[in-house]
Amino acid sequence: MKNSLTCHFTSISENEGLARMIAASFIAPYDPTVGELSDIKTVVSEAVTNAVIHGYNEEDYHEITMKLRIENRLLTIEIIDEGKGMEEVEQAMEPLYTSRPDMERSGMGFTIMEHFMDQVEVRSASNQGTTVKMVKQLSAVNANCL
Amino acid sequence: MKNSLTCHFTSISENEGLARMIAASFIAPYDPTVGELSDIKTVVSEAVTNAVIHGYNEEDYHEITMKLRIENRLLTIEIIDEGKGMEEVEQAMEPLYTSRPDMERSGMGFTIMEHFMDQVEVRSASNQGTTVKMVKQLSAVNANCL
Amino acid sequence: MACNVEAEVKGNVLLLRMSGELDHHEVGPIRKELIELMEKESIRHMILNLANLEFMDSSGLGLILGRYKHLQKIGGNMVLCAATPAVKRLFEMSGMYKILIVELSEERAFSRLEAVQ
Amino acid sequence: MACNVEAEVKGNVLLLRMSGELDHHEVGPIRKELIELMEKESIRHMILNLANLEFMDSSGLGLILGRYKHLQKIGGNMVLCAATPAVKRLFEMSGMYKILIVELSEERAFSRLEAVQ
Ligand SMILES: Nc1ncnc2c1ncn2[C@@H]1O[C@H](COP(=O)(O)OP(=O)(O)O)[C@@H](O)[C@H]1O
Ligand SMILES: Nc1ncnc2c1ncn2[C@@H]1O[C@H](COP(=O)(O)OP(=O)(O)O)[C@@H](O)[C@H]1O
Repeated sequence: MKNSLTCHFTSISENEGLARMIAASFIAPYDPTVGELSDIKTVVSEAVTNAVIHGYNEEDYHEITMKLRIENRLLTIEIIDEGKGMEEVEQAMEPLYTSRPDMERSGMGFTIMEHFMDQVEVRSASNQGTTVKMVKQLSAVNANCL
Repeated sequence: MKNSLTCHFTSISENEGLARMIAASFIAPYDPTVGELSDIKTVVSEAVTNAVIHGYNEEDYHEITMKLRIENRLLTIEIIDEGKGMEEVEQAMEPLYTSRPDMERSGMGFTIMEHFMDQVEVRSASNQGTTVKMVKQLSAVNANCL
Repeated sequence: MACNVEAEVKGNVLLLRMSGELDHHEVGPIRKELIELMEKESIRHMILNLANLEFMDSSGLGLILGRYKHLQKIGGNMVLCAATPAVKRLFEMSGMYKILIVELSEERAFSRLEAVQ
Repeated sequence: MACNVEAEVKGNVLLLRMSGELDHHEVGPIRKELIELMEKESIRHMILNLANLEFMDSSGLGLILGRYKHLQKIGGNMVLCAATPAVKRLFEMSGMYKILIVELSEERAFSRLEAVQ
């Protein structure tokens, strides 16, 4: 079974939890492990939070897009904003780097995404928005044939 | 607080449950009653199932769109398919009418939507797809100020 | 969430305990198994315990109505012995609540069927 | 899901029991209340019981790291006394697990703080 879901939602912080729930519901039929479910919720939360805080400077009512795709238990997640983007993606992805220490950001968002997913790809440019694409192969299950 | 969410997903029957979960998660922050939550899940299930069965003849991998909007606790749900549509919307909405008695359909889908929602509007034409728009005012809560 | 069906055959009576969510996606395979089982076991009556059914929509109604019509044709009965308020409301809306026999427990449902036989 | 914080003040020690989901949306108001409470009660040490925290991401880490840095500046300590494996993993990944004091129960956390004072 393959499936895909694309969501567009407003950039309010309430939707960080909504995006987590949607991603969790999307993979639920594939019988993920508790750890996989928790990893997916965490990385979605990180990327959507970044869109809200960094992409859109916590301004409400911009649009965030989440694309979910699964085929042969290979899960692809894209979180897309059309916000202010980044000039130095490599620097941004370093552990503990944050441009907002004033907000007590931990600078661990990208590090967590890279730890929890098999692959993380960031496309971004100043004022061109940001796309974070993440891929993870869910572990095999024998109980069913999804 | 107002919010909006638009989802596009494939027309597989697995997504009937996914659409219900998404709608439930979308309204959860507004502290709906148990009855309201159950009503919303039911009408989403009815309309998405109709898109899968009637709109797309149970063919996989067409696209269904669900739009959710809430403002001042007024919830608007639109379920949209680009499938085969209906010629006689009025007849289709009659209790117990079904074009698929061979599938043991109960013909109660639209009746349930009209019972559970304040307003149901169907736009459809042969081979032009179908849009079901439903509106419901959620009951007031005093506990918070969403 | 999937729908779970527990089936128990006692003579020509089939007791079904359903839990989880009964929608169009679930109805397909359940219908097929039910029809097979009812034929194989020469079922004439059915008792539905829907106490743990968390969700049902009109696709579930269709499944139950379909079995009801079959039982009626062969002179059997259907007894509903437990349902949540939401599920009960759907039965009422469709007019089925009036035509089903309703009992408060599985035991009473069995006795009722013995009485009407 | 919201995040629930239960705060208990014992002398200059603040015990926090967090449950639910701690994300960026929840962190804002919690940070504000915490800073106020810690100032008002002249808090020097903190005990975190995260046994019932079902979800946390790096925004939660930031909140805790922020309080940790404050306590360190005034010569206080932070003790973590319970966390789910997922939450523990985030602490480890950020290097915080090594710098926090870790104890198995609230009681032991309190005794430990008495010992280090
Ligand atoms: N969607 C985005 N738009 C613009 N900048 C971003 C975005 N996501 C991340 N960044 C930049 O990358 C930095 C590091 O991100 P991250 O590792 O998640 O840490 P944190 O969110 O704690 O700052 C951010 O501080 C920000 O400068
Ligand atoms: N999305 C749709 N596309 C095409 N036809 C539809 C759609 N939704 C409903 N219909 C038509 O309306 C009829 C009544 O729908 P409904 O009341 O939900 O009952 P049921 O699904 O049990 O047939 C259907 O049998 C079908 O002919």
